[in-house]
Formats: sequence, structure tokens, C-alpha cells
Amino acid sequence: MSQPVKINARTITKDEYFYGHKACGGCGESLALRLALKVIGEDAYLSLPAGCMAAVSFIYPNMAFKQNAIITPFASTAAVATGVAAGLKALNKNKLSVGFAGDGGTADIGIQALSGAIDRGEKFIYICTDNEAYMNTGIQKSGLTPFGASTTTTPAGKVIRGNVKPKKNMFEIVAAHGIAYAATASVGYLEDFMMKVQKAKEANGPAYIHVFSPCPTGWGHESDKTIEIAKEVVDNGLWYLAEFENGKFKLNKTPKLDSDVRLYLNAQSRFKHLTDDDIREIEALREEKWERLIKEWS
Amino acid sequence: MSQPVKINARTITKDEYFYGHKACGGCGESLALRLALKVIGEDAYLSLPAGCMAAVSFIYPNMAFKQNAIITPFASTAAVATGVAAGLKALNKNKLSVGFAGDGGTADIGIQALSGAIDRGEKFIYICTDNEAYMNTGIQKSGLTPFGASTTTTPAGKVIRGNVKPKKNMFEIVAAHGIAYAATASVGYLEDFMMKVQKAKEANGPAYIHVFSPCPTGWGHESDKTIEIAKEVVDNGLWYLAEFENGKFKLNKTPKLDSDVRLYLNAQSRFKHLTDDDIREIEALREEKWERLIKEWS
Amino acid sequence: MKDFKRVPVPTLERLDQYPLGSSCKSFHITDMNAGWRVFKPVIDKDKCVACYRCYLVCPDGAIHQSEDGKFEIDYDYCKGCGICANECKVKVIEMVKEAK
Amino acid sequence: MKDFKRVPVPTLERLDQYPLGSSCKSFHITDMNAGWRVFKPVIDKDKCVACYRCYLVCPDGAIHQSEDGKFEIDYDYCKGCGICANECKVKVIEMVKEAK
Amino acid sequence: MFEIRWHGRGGQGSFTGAKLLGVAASIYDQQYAQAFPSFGPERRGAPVLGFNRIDSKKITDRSEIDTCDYIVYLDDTLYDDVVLNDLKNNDAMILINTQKESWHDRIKCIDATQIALETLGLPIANTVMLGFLASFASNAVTKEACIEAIRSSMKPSQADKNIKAFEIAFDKGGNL
Amino acid sequence: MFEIRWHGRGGQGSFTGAKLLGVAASIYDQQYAQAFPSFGPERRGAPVLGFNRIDSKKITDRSEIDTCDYIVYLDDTLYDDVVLNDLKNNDAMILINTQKESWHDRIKCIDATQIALETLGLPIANTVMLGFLASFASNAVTKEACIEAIRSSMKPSQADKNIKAFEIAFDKGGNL
Amino acid sequence: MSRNAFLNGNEAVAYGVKLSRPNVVAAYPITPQTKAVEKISSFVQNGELDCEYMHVESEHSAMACSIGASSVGARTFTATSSQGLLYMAECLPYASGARLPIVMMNANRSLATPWNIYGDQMDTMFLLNSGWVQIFVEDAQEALDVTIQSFKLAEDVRVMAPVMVNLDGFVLTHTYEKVSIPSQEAVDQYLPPFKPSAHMMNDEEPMSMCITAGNQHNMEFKIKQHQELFNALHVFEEIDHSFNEKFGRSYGGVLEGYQNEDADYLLVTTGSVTGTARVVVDELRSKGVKAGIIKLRVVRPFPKEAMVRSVAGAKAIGIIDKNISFGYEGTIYTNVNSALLQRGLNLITLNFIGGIGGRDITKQNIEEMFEKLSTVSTSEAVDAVSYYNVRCSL
Amino acid sequence: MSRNAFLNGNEAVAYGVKLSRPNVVAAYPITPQTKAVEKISSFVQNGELDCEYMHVESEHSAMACSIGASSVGARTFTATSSQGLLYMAECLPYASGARLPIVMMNANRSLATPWNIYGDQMDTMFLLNSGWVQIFVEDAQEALDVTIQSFKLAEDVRVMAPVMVNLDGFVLTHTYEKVSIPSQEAVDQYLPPFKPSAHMMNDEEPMSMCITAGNQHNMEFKIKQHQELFNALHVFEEIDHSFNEKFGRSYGGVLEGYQNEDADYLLVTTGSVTGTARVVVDELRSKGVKAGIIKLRVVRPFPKEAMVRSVAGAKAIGIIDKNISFGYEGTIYTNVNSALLQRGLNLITLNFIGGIGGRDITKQNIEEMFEKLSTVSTSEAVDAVSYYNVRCSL
Ligand SMILES: Cc1ncc(C[n+]2csc(CCOP(=O)(O)OP(=O)(O)O)c2C)c(N)n1
Ligand SMILES: Cc1ncc(C[n+]2csc(CCOP(=O)(O)OP(=O)(O)O)c2C)c(N)n1
Ligand code: SF4
Ligand code: SF4
Ligand code: SF4
Ligand code: SF4
Ligand code: SF4
Ligand code: SF4
Ligand SMILES: [Mg+2]
Ligand SMILES: [Mg+2]
Repeated sequence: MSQPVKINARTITKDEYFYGHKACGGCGESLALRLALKVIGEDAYLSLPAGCMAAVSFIYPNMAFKQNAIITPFASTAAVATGVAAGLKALNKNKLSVGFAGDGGTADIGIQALSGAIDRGEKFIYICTDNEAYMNTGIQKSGLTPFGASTTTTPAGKVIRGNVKPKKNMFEIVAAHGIAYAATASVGYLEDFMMKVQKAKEANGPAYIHVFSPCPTGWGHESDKTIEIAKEVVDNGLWYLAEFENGKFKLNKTPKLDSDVRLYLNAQSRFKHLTDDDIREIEALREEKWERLIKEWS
Repeated sequence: MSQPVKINARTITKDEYFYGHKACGGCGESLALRLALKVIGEDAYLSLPAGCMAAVSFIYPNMAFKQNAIITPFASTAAVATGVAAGLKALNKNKLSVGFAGDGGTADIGIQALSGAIDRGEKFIYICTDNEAYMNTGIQKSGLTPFGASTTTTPAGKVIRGNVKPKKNMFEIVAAHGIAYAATASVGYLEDFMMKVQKAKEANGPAYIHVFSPCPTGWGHESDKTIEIAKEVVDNGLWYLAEFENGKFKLNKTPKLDSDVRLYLNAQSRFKHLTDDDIREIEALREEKWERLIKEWS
Repeated sequence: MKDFKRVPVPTLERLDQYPLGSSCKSFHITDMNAGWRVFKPVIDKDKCVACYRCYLVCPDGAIHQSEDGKFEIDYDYCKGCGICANECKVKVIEMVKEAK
Repeated sequence: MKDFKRVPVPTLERLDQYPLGSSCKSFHITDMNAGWRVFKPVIDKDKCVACYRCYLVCPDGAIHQSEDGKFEIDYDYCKGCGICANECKVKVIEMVKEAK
Repeated sequence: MFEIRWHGRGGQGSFTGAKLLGVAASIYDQQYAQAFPSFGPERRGAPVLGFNRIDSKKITDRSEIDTCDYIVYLDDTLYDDVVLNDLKNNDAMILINTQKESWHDRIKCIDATQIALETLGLPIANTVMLGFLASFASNAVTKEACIEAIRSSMKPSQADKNIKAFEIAFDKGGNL
Repeated sequence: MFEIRWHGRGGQGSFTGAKLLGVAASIYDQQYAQAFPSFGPERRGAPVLGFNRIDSKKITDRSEIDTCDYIVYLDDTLYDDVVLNDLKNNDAMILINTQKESWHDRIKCIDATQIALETLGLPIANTVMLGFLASFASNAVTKEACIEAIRSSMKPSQADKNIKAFEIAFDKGGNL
Repeated sequence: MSRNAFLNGNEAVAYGVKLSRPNVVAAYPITPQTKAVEKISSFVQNGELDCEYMHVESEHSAMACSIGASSVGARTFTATSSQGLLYMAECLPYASGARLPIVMMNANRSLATPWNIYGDQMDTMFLLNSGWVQIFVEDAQEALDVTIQSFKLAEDVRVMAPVMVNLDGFVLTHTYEKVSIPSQEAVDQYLPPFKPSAHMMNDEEPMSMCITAGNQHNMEFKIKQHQELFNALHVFEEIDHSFNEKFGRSYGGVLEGYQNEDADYLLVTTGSVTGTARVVVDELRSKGVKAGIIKLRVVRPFPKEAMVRSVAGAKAIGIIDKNISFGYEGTIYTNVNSALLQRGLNLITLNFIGGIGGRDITKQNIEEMFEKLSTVSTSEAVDAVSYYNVRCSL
Repeated sequence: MSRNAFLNGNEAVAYGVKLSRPNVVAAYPITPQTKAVEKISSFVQNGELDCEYMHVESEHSAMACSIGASSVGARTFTATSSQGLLYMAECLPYASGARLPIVMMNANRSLATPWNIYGDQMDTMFLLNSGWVQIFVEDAQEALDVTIQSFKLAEDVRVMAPVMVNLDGFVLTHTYEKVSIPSQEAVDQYLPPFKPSAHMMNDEEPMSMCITAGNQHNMEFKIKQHQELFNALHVFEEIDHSFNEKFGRSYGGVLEGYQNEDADYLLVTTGSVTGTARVVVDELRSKGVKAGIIKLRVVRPFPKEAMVRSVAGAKAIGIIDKNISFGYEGTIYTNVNSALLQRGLNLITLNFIGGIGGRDITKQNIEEMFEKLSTVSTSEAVDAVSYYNVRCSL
């Protein structure tokens, strides 16, 4: 790997590659895309499945991406992206193929294509922008919706109060494929995220980044709190920053595990029905997870 | 969990639940099925996708399973099996739903349905009978075909000699889902396998068993060597016996890592083109794998 | 112990005799596999030590223990793969060429 | 620096003026988002310390550094989400109610 | 047949206004009604439309609504004079939530946000605009039906406040 | 038009026999030929069939073959007397790989496995049976073409042995 | 007692489902079907509907889970649209061949590419060979009623086939109107719990399902399925009658004629456009033009006899297709034409393609169609296929 | 120089692919297509074909990878069958809407359930609305030749559409016959490397593909696709000519008439059954019966004019369908009937359904069909649809 340049607001290109899109104001996913593209550069070929980001960016005749870009069938981000990569390779073009998909498009309907693409071992980058639900279709539960969250298919009902299943562990699932590079990130830590995109770019094979991306519309928080929330979730340990490189896991940041998760939860209406018991369960899950992570990864 | 009864040839039922099937003589998968069913019992509802085992067992009007059984779409073992489980539950029937699929049906086209089913967290058993290629369609490479093996889509050609990709790590991928119980097994160690099926039966949620099942037709070995080969591959460490329980991995058997892998490879025509370099690579992969396994799991 | 009876191939003279849907009773065994064999396993019952191994390892379940405790082969379904003979520790199963 | 020019909505009077396939040139921006705002951010340029934070965090990329080193907002595309104001450490961005 | 269009911004509740009107006319006035939204890929903040048809006969027409009897604006920044062309006839009118005074004889103005803030404590002006509309569109819907519709659609505490807001606007409209 | 059926067991190479015959007739005899297998869900060891059509004119018929000019058995355990009904006419015959003597005037027997073991060192009798067949079916295919077909389909060392096996059987057939 | 509510088509279906008391619902969200499954999941989370709700990870699995659940005799519902319908395509003939009485709502929506979330009927028309009963509804009330009827139809021993209920995306799924919701008691009487059929997996006599039938048997299995699917036509008529007796609403069975008895000019319609056409027909009738409508409710099995009977007296018929079979014509047009040819009906038929990708079909468009029909009956020199509301010259 | 080889249909396609020098092949195995992809992968592993071979994990991904590769201008091939074709169904209108010149071989096979690996044409007929050009071939030579022609057709600027080449499972895919393999030089001259179209992603002017077109625009996109797909008809005729000039083989374009000029009784056939029918027609002609065949080569776009022209003189036509649209009739029958009705042809048409699930269609069956056609022309009291070689009473 080449000597890493420090990546921050001053060193990234001033050019914008994602502009005039129709995402909600304050959309975390669109911020993740915008900055990832600045690191990835103008030459890349992008594949995006159905999902908010595709929906708001390819509305004929208003195209928001500067790069070559294609919407893929919902299940097919990684398949189209590796098809693009194979086509470029066969035509002797040395360009990067990058897939961007939401949590639903990654952990649910797209996991098969992703698994197959990683297994084929050819270089491409896959970035999952995780807003913890199917937002484009109106906030339905996905495999990455966290325990307790109310969505339109797991509403806070009279007998079942929100989502009862924990979040699927995409990062470790991907790592178990023996991928060249994988990382988790958050739009609350943008420099860290951009640095990881840079590493993914330099990886010698498939690379995967999972970036936590708040959605004011789906989560019910103020549109100006996107970054704050995405930072808090890392600080309190409900989300984590980690990497998988050369077959090894590494934690990038240790949270304050005794912090009150309410600061995070209360800022979002999707959690407003939670009882004290629910919150204790969330804290217990956090504890359990970190016990393992610290033991195994540090 | 109830006090485990020792499971062996004497304690399992004498009834046969899988009979008159049309598998090749000496088929490892059919042996795995036969014995698994004896442990699982007569009451279970079985789901099998397209693949050798379905192809040889439901040939109208000759039905080889005693249990209720359904062929599923190739991609859908776990989806149909959990649909069956949901249906049984809704109808207040306390029966077990069990899926059996080959390596292709599990690691490639069926991985999405499997991932989704595990994520839903409802109890069912999934057994992957791994013969390391698409046998039903004539020995094409799957995601679980090992490095070096010649298949009909990765023949030992003049420039590419057999399969160049390592085997996908299904066991760890499944474990990363936080499944209730998972294990690897081999028809070379039948008691171990049956004991694991019993544990899967008792697990409090989804359970997964990955059983190594030689295929004389596809691997090009004598039909009477199925068990020998399946034992040797464990003994020499190219395959491994392990469990994942309560969130922890456990190795069940330590192989002889200095043993000559040729004993195993030379018995099979799919490896007959391998050069000494190839064999060294296989040994190197073995070493690398065990270094990690021993460090992390024991 | 095989608790099934081979059943005759169903009569299918009218459409209503065909199954509803793509269904059939389970364990509806109409066929034999005897014709698949080139070699057939023969157990020397006198020397057999009733270790259950052959019964355990037969992929076709074609070996069962009879009343007298000895192991017997159901030649209607044995395919002659030879696993039993190979796995019998005391080597009392012999593979014999089939003849018409 | 936004290196694009807003382009006019294409003329589509005949079928042959429609794209071939479901394709369109990239960065073919025909639209503005100005009308989405209820509040608009206003930077107090004198107090701005040019820390780049607002530029970094804007999901719409609507803030850029002008020649003079100061940061400016492209009101054609700012949606008024308020992130920039919230994230400016020196609190020199104010959200002001839009009026027609 | 009355045809009505609502203009708002994603998140402002304009379609809820249309739904309440539909409930009022069809369930409580025993007439027939349709309420349907426009729907596009743009997100929260982007302009959206809602529509109503109201009639005493069963409504089967499923085509889009072009010209209207009433056009309601929940946000004056969305208004543009060209919509005057979308009015059906001389009785048809445009109702706008604005601090401004009316600048056209077909336009009626009300500071609905102010009323909403005062009565509900929130700048959600849909029930206010419903009241304003109901005051003019008495052939399409009754005041009582609207109140019932609001009551049946919300928690009682919410409903009371919204009915108050509705009534203030209804009276304002009657006095114009 | 000659129609031929091959009986064997999955793994015995009966369809390879049919293919070699097809290559011989179509490529080296400049005629036309089809070769096609039967195909079922049963696995290795189960009985399988192969078919040939040979003609001097282009063959377009794609229907199944019912009655045959020749029926070839690679394994006598598969034989059953009812197949005598599948023979086309008085010249048609059945050729069986067996240690037995012929028991019917339409049946010709040869111990092909023995010949194969002696010449190839393997009990793979397909080229032997091809030779036996060619000795009778001289209107359908020439000896030379068969030899070319074998030569073009295998490694030289293999081909030589198989041609030898073929020729032994061809001569045996001629002498019956 | 029934009660009135102001519901959109999605919600109406959700109420129909709730009243039908399914055992299992497995669905994946997709616009414009989402509000239906959201409503159903809220019924479940609120304890108003006691069923297993499966949050599946794709439509292929939605249908595969439905197959699993139905194969043990559970009453099963799912819903999808467009891309989702095609993503599960493999499972559709799978379920129909297995004779599983699954009911599915499909929100008719355009197919990518280009992407588009609005309503047209290309998705359903893609699947005419799937072995499913395919029903189109015109409004929210019919959506609710037909949902209940569909379970009865699917589970009828003479039919035993999956049923797809099609609602035009947005125009029906998102339009609110007054709907009468029957009481649970009445629906319980009308639609008792499903008694699993003997061909399904069960504890008494274990079954093997979705088996293989080789070339010796397969053709007969398929012909049997085909012939028995036709039973859906008269059973649906029966159900229309019995539903009417119980709930006081009839929709005319496999098709409904509107002013067709003496009509010179007939439009064949499916789904929501029928309503708009009714308005135009009323107007034309008031002007003395003998216009009428055949509302095709069931597209598979195709009601050939009923269709031929209903149009026989007309001078010219126009078939509205909200779909294109690329490289030919509208699919319903093809289907209707074949029926007419077989009966030797020497009618002029024209194909009116409209509503593609959510394009409006206006009352004026429909007037133009009738206008075209009345001219063609005296002149043959017209193009058979024409497009409505196109925004450029072609 | 061309050379003769004894190949089955799968291998013939593989040679056609190799000669066409694709850049990317992405395929997933399924009986009875496997031998085609196995042969192609052996070409690759042996260094005889220089292309990216993608071992995909499913057919949905096979087509998605193909879409990706084709969208950057790579010449792309894939192959599938039956369940696999339906599993990728979502991606088919996706690719055609994007105007990607992907070529796919489909081995026609029955659809589950019941499962069956043998040939019928239900899989392809499922997809008539997909926007793909759909071609059927009769023998291995035609399979090889049409594979090469398909790339030329797909990539023609007037067409720019994906092409599906259909081979009857087993009957064509597994039957060996003599095939002339053209030389690489000749094919290179005939089919130069693909020059990517400007609508594809490229380095010079970045493109956004597979975009959204709302209700303001969508209908026009679809009509454009529809209208331009019709170009495939005459371009395919052109290609048939130019291929004939270069290689000395012509197949008659979109359809081939065999003894049809003066025929009283015509059979419309697709694929391999044509060959058997030729034998029967020859026999009947020798007995003085004026029998003939219309071999339908291209089913989409549907060659309406050519079809109507070719059958106009007959007394009765029979359409052989190796498929059933459950609850109606054979799909080709429906399509042909619509064409005839539109032209006011007062012909008697009968539907002969056979070959379902691999059931043989015998020469005697075909004789019976002609027999039936000759009786019906004097009597109208026959059932339009009949089944051949059924093993039980219906
Ligand atoms: C096969 C298929 N099923 C369903 C859909 C509908 N759909 C489009 S986007 C979407 C949700 C996307 O969620 P996610 O991937 O999390 O992205 P987000 O919108 O949250 O950014 C769904 C369900 C589809 N387009 N295709
Ligand atoms: C959608 C779909 N694609 C492809 C196939 C063809 N197919 C049937 S079984 C099979 C291979 C099965 O391989 P595996 O799962 O490893 O089981 P095995 O036969 O080896 O036991 C394939 C490719 C199919 N039936 N359905
Ligand atoms: S709904 Fe959420 S993810 Fe989608 S555009 Fe809006 S903020 Fe972004
Ligand atoms: S091919 Fe292999 S897996 Fe399949 S039945 Fe034969 S031995 Fe078993
Ligand atoms: S030879 Fe094989 S099939 Fe026969 S009894 Fe022994 S193990 Fe079983
Ligand atoms: S393995 Fe040998 S000793 Fe053991 S039971 Fe079988 S025959 Fe007897
Ligand atoms: S308000 Fe939001 S959109 Fe506007 S400049 Fe600030 S961050 Fe960007
Ligand atoms: S964040 Fe504040 S201080 Fe920093 S550049 Fe922006 S306006 Fe200036
Ligand atoms: Mg999401
Ligand atoms: Mg396998």
C-alpha cells in the first residue's frame, strides 16, 4: 500500500461528484456518498440498486452523479458492479467499479450477490450505507433494523412493540468470506470513513465498508442532528468502528460503555415507545457485544 | 438441554426413513441424509431443493422419504423450511422443520434465503451436505469446490488448471449470524455427525450442520471409499470438525498437520492433474487455516 | 427393519387418477434398484461379529439386523457400492460379481 | 467548486429525441432544489474561521470555498437542513426563515 | 362534483387535510369522496399535491384532476399565479395560508400557521386550512362532518385542539 | 435410414459407442447421423440408453426411436426377450456382450468384456461392441470410418488399443 | 355489522386479509404495495390479527415461505408488485403446479428499465402463463371483497389454485374512498377456516410434494392442472352470487358488461380505467351513442365464452391495454382476438394502449377511442394499435 | 476454412460463442444447458477463448453480471434454461429497457412443478413480454449459425436489443449431428468487435444508465423501445442474407415456409419439431396431400406481416404449441390468431399441444394433425385445442 495521505476536508478534491440530488435535507446516506465519491474519484464506475440514493439521483432528465453510474436490480448491486469490473477488465480499462447499497439492499435481498462477488475475488468496492430500514419504500424493517426500533412493518403495537430482532452482523459475515478489506464507519466520524474508503481503494481484492448513516425522515430526528447522532452512537458503543485486514480484526475506537444510551435514543421518534426494560435490554446487548469484541479483537 | 443419550448404530432407530432412492452407489450425501433422518425422527417435515438428493428421491411414482417432504425451488431451502415451520406453528402443530441442501444450494444460490431464515430466528434445522460441486447437473464448480479440484466448469485446462479459488467458509459465515447452534461434520465420523444432529434438534433456534459428503461420481473415487476418504480429510486437517454454541467456537478434533495430503488427493481423479506446487499450496492453505483455528478456537 | 411395502405402480388411465398437484404419498416405493449392481456383497454370517458397522454405513440402508442378531442384505435395494465390505473391520463381506 | 452547468430540460417533441435505452448523460442537472427550504443558512463571513467543517458535512455539497477563502452557500441547492449551522464550531451560521 | 387540490411540502400534512375532507364528506355527510396524493421520487421538503373529489353520486372517475373548484395552499412559498388558470369557473377559488392580504378576487388568504401555533402549539396548518375551505365549500362538505372527521381521526386531546383551530378558520372564512 | 439403440449402465460408455458410430458415419463416411442419449434422474449404475440414426440423406426427424435395425447390449444383465419386438424387420438384429452363446437367430453374442480386458486392460466394451456392430451393419457404416472415428477421439496410445479391440470384434462378427 | 370507512385500496386489501384470518403472511415491501403490508403488520403487532408474520428478505423468499406454509395447510397471504413479482417469477408456476391456494395482492406497477413506480399492468401481463388465477379490481370496495372471495376461490376443491388480486398502482392502491367493511362474524360464516387438502403435507399420511414427473407423466400433470384451472371461471361466478346474497354486492362474475347489451361500440377494460370509462359511456349514451364496456375481471383463466358472448353484437371493439408486449401489441388485445377468431366472429378490433408508466388515461382519451371505433366500423384503413396521451409525435 | 464436427446443440452454441469472441461470459449451470457452459469454460481454461468467465452464484446474478458487463460495452454471453430463466426474469426487461445487446442461449425445458428436466417451451413462452428478441432454432447447425448472427443482430444500431436463442432441451441440446464450424477468420470478418454504443457507460462522456423515468416520460421510453424492437425483423432478414453470402447457409429469415406456397393445410412450428414435420410433409406430398409448414423462427418481435402473408392461401392451419398458457391455450396459437383476426383472414386455426415435459411428438402425431386439419376445413364442430401423445383419457 502506498504511503497514506491524511484525508480530510482540506485534502479531498473540491470538486463535487454528487449534486442536485433529491434526498431529504440532512440525509446521512447522501453525505456518505458525497464524501466517498470524493475519495474514490471521478474515474470510478458506480452501481447503485433501488433505494433512496438511486431514487433521488437518476430522475430523468436530472442526473446527480458525475461519474458513470447505473441503477441495478435491487438484489444485484454486487453482481452488476463485478460485471462492470469484468467488462472493464476485458476491455483493458483500468478503472474502479464501486457499488453503493442501503442496508436492505445489502443485508437482505442483496446478500447473495454480495457473497458471490466477494467469493469470486475480483477487485471492487462495496459500500453499504446503513440507515437501518427500507427508507425508499417508507421505513420498513430490514435485517439491519436495530432491536426496539419502530418501523412501518414493526410499529410500536399493543402486543409487539417495535422490532424484536437484533441487527444482522454484516461486517463479520463479510469478514468470514475472507475478504481483502472490510471496515465499519459512521458519518459521525467522517475522516475515519474517508480514510477507510481510501484503504478500500488500495485493497488487493474486494473491499467492503459499512457506514452508519442516520435518516432524519425514517428515524424521526431533526434534520440538523444527523452527524451528532452518528457520532453519539459510536461514542456510546451501540455502533463500533473496526477494520478487518489481512485476516485480522481491529477495533478503531473504544466507547464509553457506561454512557446513557438515552441521549441517543431519545433524539429519535423511532425509539420513543421504548420502556425502561427495553432500554435495559439495549444496554445489555451492548455489554454482551463489547465483551466479545474486546476479547477477540483487541 | 436434556441429558444427551449416546448416539450410535445401536441406539438409533432401526427403521429406515430414506429408502429405494436412486443415488449412485456409495453416495456420501445419501448416507448423511439417511442417518440424519434416523436421529431427526419420523415426525419431521423435510425441505430439499433441486440437487442430487431431491432428484433421486421424488421420481413419480417412486418416493424415497418416509417423512413429509417437499422439493423447494433451488434458491429456497431455508425459505420453504421456515415457511413450513411458520405454517405448522400457526396450526399449533409442534413438529420440526428440517432443510437439507447441497453445497451449491447452500453457499451459492441458497445463501440469501438461509441468511434471512437464520436472521428471523425461528427454530428449524438446516443441513448442508457438501460434496464440493454441483453434482446433480454434472459436477460444476460451486462456491465450496476446493482449490485445485477439476470440475466440468473448471477443468484442468492448458492455461487454468482446475479451480483456482478456495472454498467459501460457510460455517463461519453462518456463525457470524449469531445462530443458536452450528457445526461441521463428516460422513467419515458418523457418530459425531449424529450427535450434532441431536444437538441441532435440541437447539433453541435455528441450527446449521455442514457435513462433508464425498461423491464417488463427481470426485472420481471408488464407490467403496466414501467413508475412508471422508475420514482421511478430517485426519489430515483439510476439513475440520467444530461447533459453534452459545456464541463460541469449539474444535472437536485435532488433525495430524504433518500428514501427507496425497493420500487423500490421489484417491480422487478430480485432483489427478495437480502438480507438486499445487500440492504445496494446498498444504500451505491447511497450515494457514489451522494456525488461525487453533489460536482462535481452542 | 424396513417398515414399508413395495407398492404397485399406480393405474393411470384417466386424468382423475393422477395426483392433485405435484404430490404423492411419501414412502411410495414402486421400484427396485437390484439391477444397478455389478458386484454384490455377501456376508459370511458365521464370521460376522454383529458390530453394526455395515448397517450404519450403507447409504442405501440395505443392511438390517434380522431376528437372530445377524446382519442381512436387502438385495432388492443394495446397489453393490462395496462400502459395507470395505468398512467391515473383520472383513467378512465379500463382493461377488453379479450374473444374470 | 462545482464544475457543472445547469442544463436546460431537453426538448422532447419527437420519439427520436428521447434517449436510447434508459440512459442519460451523467451530471445532467436540469433542476434546482431551492424551493425545498423552510429555513436557510446564512454564514457570517466575518466571523467564519474557514475551518472547512460546514463544507465537509453538507449532504448536498452546497457549501464551497470561494476565492477569498471564505465559505459560500449555493442557495440553488441548499435544502436548509441545518447541519452546517449545527456543526459549525464557532456558531457563525444562522438558520433564517425563508420568505417568498 | 367538486374537485379540490391541496399544495404542500412533504411533511406538512397537506394530504392529511385531503383525507379529513374525504372522511367528512363520505362518512359523515353520507356522500361520496376520493382523496389521493401525488407521489414522486423527491423527498421530504419537496412540493407535493393532494386531491379530492366529492359528489353525491358514486364517483368512478379515476383520471387525474386538472381544473379545480378549490385549490388550497398550506405554504405560500409554493404559490404561483399561473394556477389561476386551473380554476374551473367563477365560483372556484384559491385558499392560501399566508401572512399577506389577498391580491386577487379569486384568492382568499388566512394566516393559518399563526392560528395553528396558537391553538395547537405547532405550525401544522392542515386542519386550519380545512376549516377555511369548509367555510367556502359548504355545498361540498358540512362543518359538522368535518368536525366529526377530525374527532374520529385523532386522539381526543389532539382532536379538541384541532377542532378549535378548524372553527377559528371556519369563522374567519365566513366573515370574509 | 438405420436406427440403432444401445443399452448400457451409467458409466459403461454406451453413449460413447453411439457417438463414435455417429462420427464414423457422418464425418468419415460423409453420410448423416444422429446420436442421442436417454437421460433420467437415476444415477451411475442405473440402466441407460443411447440412440443412432444413420442415413445418406440429411436427417431431420427428431422423434424418438421405437423400432430398430440394431440393438446393442453392453451388459447382458440388462437384456430381456421382450426387446425382440423392437426389431424392425428380418435383417434387424440384437448384439449382446455376454459369455453365453446365442439363444435366438436374431441375436448375436460376443464376450466383449473379455476382449476389452485383453486388449485395453479395462472392462470397457464400447469399442468392442462398435466393431461387432460394424461387422453386421456394413450398409450403415464402414470399418475404415469407425477406425478413423476412434483415432480422432482419443489419445494415440488409447486409440491404438481400442482399434485393436474394434478389429478383433469386427473379425469375430464377420466369421459368425 | 358492517361499517363504513375511508380507505385506500391497499388498506382495503389489508382489511380483506384480516377478515379472512390467514395463518401466515410473508411479504416484502415494494412501492406501491407497502401500505397493505404495513397495515397488516400493524394488525399483527396490535394483536388484532393472530397470524405468523414473516419478515422475509426478498420476494423470492416471500413466495417460497408462502409455498412452505401453504404446503402444510396454512391459509397464506402475500403481496407484491412489479420488480418483486418478477423476482418471484420462478416460484409462481411452482406454487400453481403444486395446487397451493395462496392469495397474493399485486399492486400493478411499471417494470424497469427505466425505473418507474407508477401503475401500468406490464408486471401482471408478464405472468399470464403462470397458472395463477388473475383477477383485476376496479375500486377499493371490490379490492376488499375480492380479497375475501379469493381465499374462497383458491381453496375450493374444484379449483385449488393460487389467486392473484391486481390493483392498479396509486390510482387504486393510494386513492381513499368510502368502503364498507363487513363484520368479522359474517366473514367467518362465509369463509370458514381452511380444511387442508389431502395432497398437502400432514401428520396422518405423510406426503411428498413438488415432486418430479418425468417425460412419462409430466404432460398429464400439466393438462390436469390446465383443465382444472378452468373451473375457476364458474366457481368465481358462484362466489359472486353467494357473496351477493351474504353481503349485498355483486360484480358480475368473470366479466361485467356495462351498457353492453345493445352496444355498437365496446371497450374491453381491466381494473381502474373501467370507472373512468363508465363516466364517458354515460355521457355518450346521453348523446345517443351506443357505447358500452366489458370489464374483464378475470384474465386467467381466460373467460373465452363469456367474452365472445358479450361482444358478439357489437360493430367494433376496442381493447384498452395498460401494457405492451414489446414487439407485438397489447397482451389483452392478443388474447381477445384469439377468442374471436376461434368463434369466427368477423369483428373489427382495435388496440388502445395507454396508462404506461402511470400516464393518465383521460375521459377525453376514452371519448377518442369510442370515436375511433365508430369511424373504423365504416372504414378499414386504420392502424390496429394506437397510443393515448403520448407527449411527443411518434 | 470451415470444418465438420459431430456436435450436439450445446456444443454447437459453444462454438458459435467462441467464434464470436465475447468479452465476458457469466453463466450458472442448469440441465440441459450445462454442456454449453462447460464447453465454453474449457475453451477458456485451455486458452482457446480469451474472455472473462464469471462463475456466478445464481441466474439472477448471471444476468445482472451480464448487464454490468454489457453496460460498459463488453460483448456478453450467458446461457440458462427453465427455472434459471424464470429466476432471472426480473433482469430481462431490465436489460431490454437498457438496450443492452446481450446474447443468451436458453435450453427450452419444462417448468416446475412437477419438476422435469426435459424439453418443452413453457419457459420461453413465459417471457414473451420481456422485450428480448426470441429466436428458435431447429438443429445444431442452425444453433451455431444463429448464435453468431445473434450478436450481429443484437448489436445492430437499429436494433440494440438483447437476443435469446432457444434450443429444445435434449432433443437439440443433447443430440449430436454433423455441424460445419466456420473458420475464425471468416467469422471475424463477418462479426467485427463490438463498437460500444454512446448510450453505454464510457470514459469520454460518463453516462447514467438504467435511470428512472416518471409518469411524465416513461410511456415514451417504452414506446420507443417497442417500435425499435420491430426493426429486428428486417435486420434479421438482412443478416440471413449476408450470412448466406459469406457462409452459404440461409434459414429464410423470420420464418421459413416449407412446401407452403400452394399448401391447403399448414402447420406452424417452432424449433426441433419442424424437422419431424418435414418428414411427414414429404410423405404426405408424395401421397398428393397439399401439406406444408411455417417454421416460426422469431417469436418476438412477432412477424405479423410475414405470418399473415405465408398462411393466407391455406384452408386450415394448425399451430403446434409445446407450451400451455394455463387457463387458456397454447401461446403461439393465441399470437397467430390475433394476427389473422386483424387482417380479417377467415381461416380455421387449430391448436395442437404436444411435447409437454419432454413427451415425444411422433410422426404419427403430426399425420393426425394434418388429418384433423383436412377434416375441419369441411366441418366446424371441432375443439380448437387438442393434445397429442397423451397417455390417458382426458
Ligand atoms: C425486487 C425488488 N423488491 C423490492 C423493491 C422495492 N424497494 C426499492 S428500494 C427498497 C428499500 C431500499 O432499502 P435500503 O436498501 O435499506 O436503502 P434505503 O432506501 O434505505 O437507502 C425497496 C424495498 C425493488 N425495487 N425491487
Ligand atoms: C434456479 C435454478 N438454477 C439452476 C438449477 C439447476 N440445478 C439443479 S440441482 C443443481 C446443482 C445442485 O448442486 P448442489 O446444491 O451442490 O447439490 P448436489 O447435486 O451436489 O447434491 C443445479 C445447478 C435449478 N434447478 N434451479
Ligand atoms: S428517507 Fe432517509 S435515507 Fe432516504 S433520502 Fe430521506 S433522509 Fe435520506
Ligand atoms: S452424483 Fe454424487 S452426490 Fe449425486 S447421487 Fe451420485 S454420488 Fe451422490
Ligand atoms: S454394497 Fe453398498 S448398497 Fe449394498 S449393502 Fe453394501 S453398502 Fe449397502
Ligand atoms: S460390519 Fe462386518 S462384522 Fe460388523 S455387522 Fe457388518 S458384517 Fe458383521
Ligand atoms: S443547510 Fe444543509 S443543505 Fe444547506 S448548506 Fe447547510 S448543510 Fe448544506
Ligand atoms: S463551519 Fe463555520 S467556521 Fe467553519 S468554515 Fe463553516 S462557517 Fe466557517
Ligand atoms: Mg436503508
Ligand atoms: Mg453439491
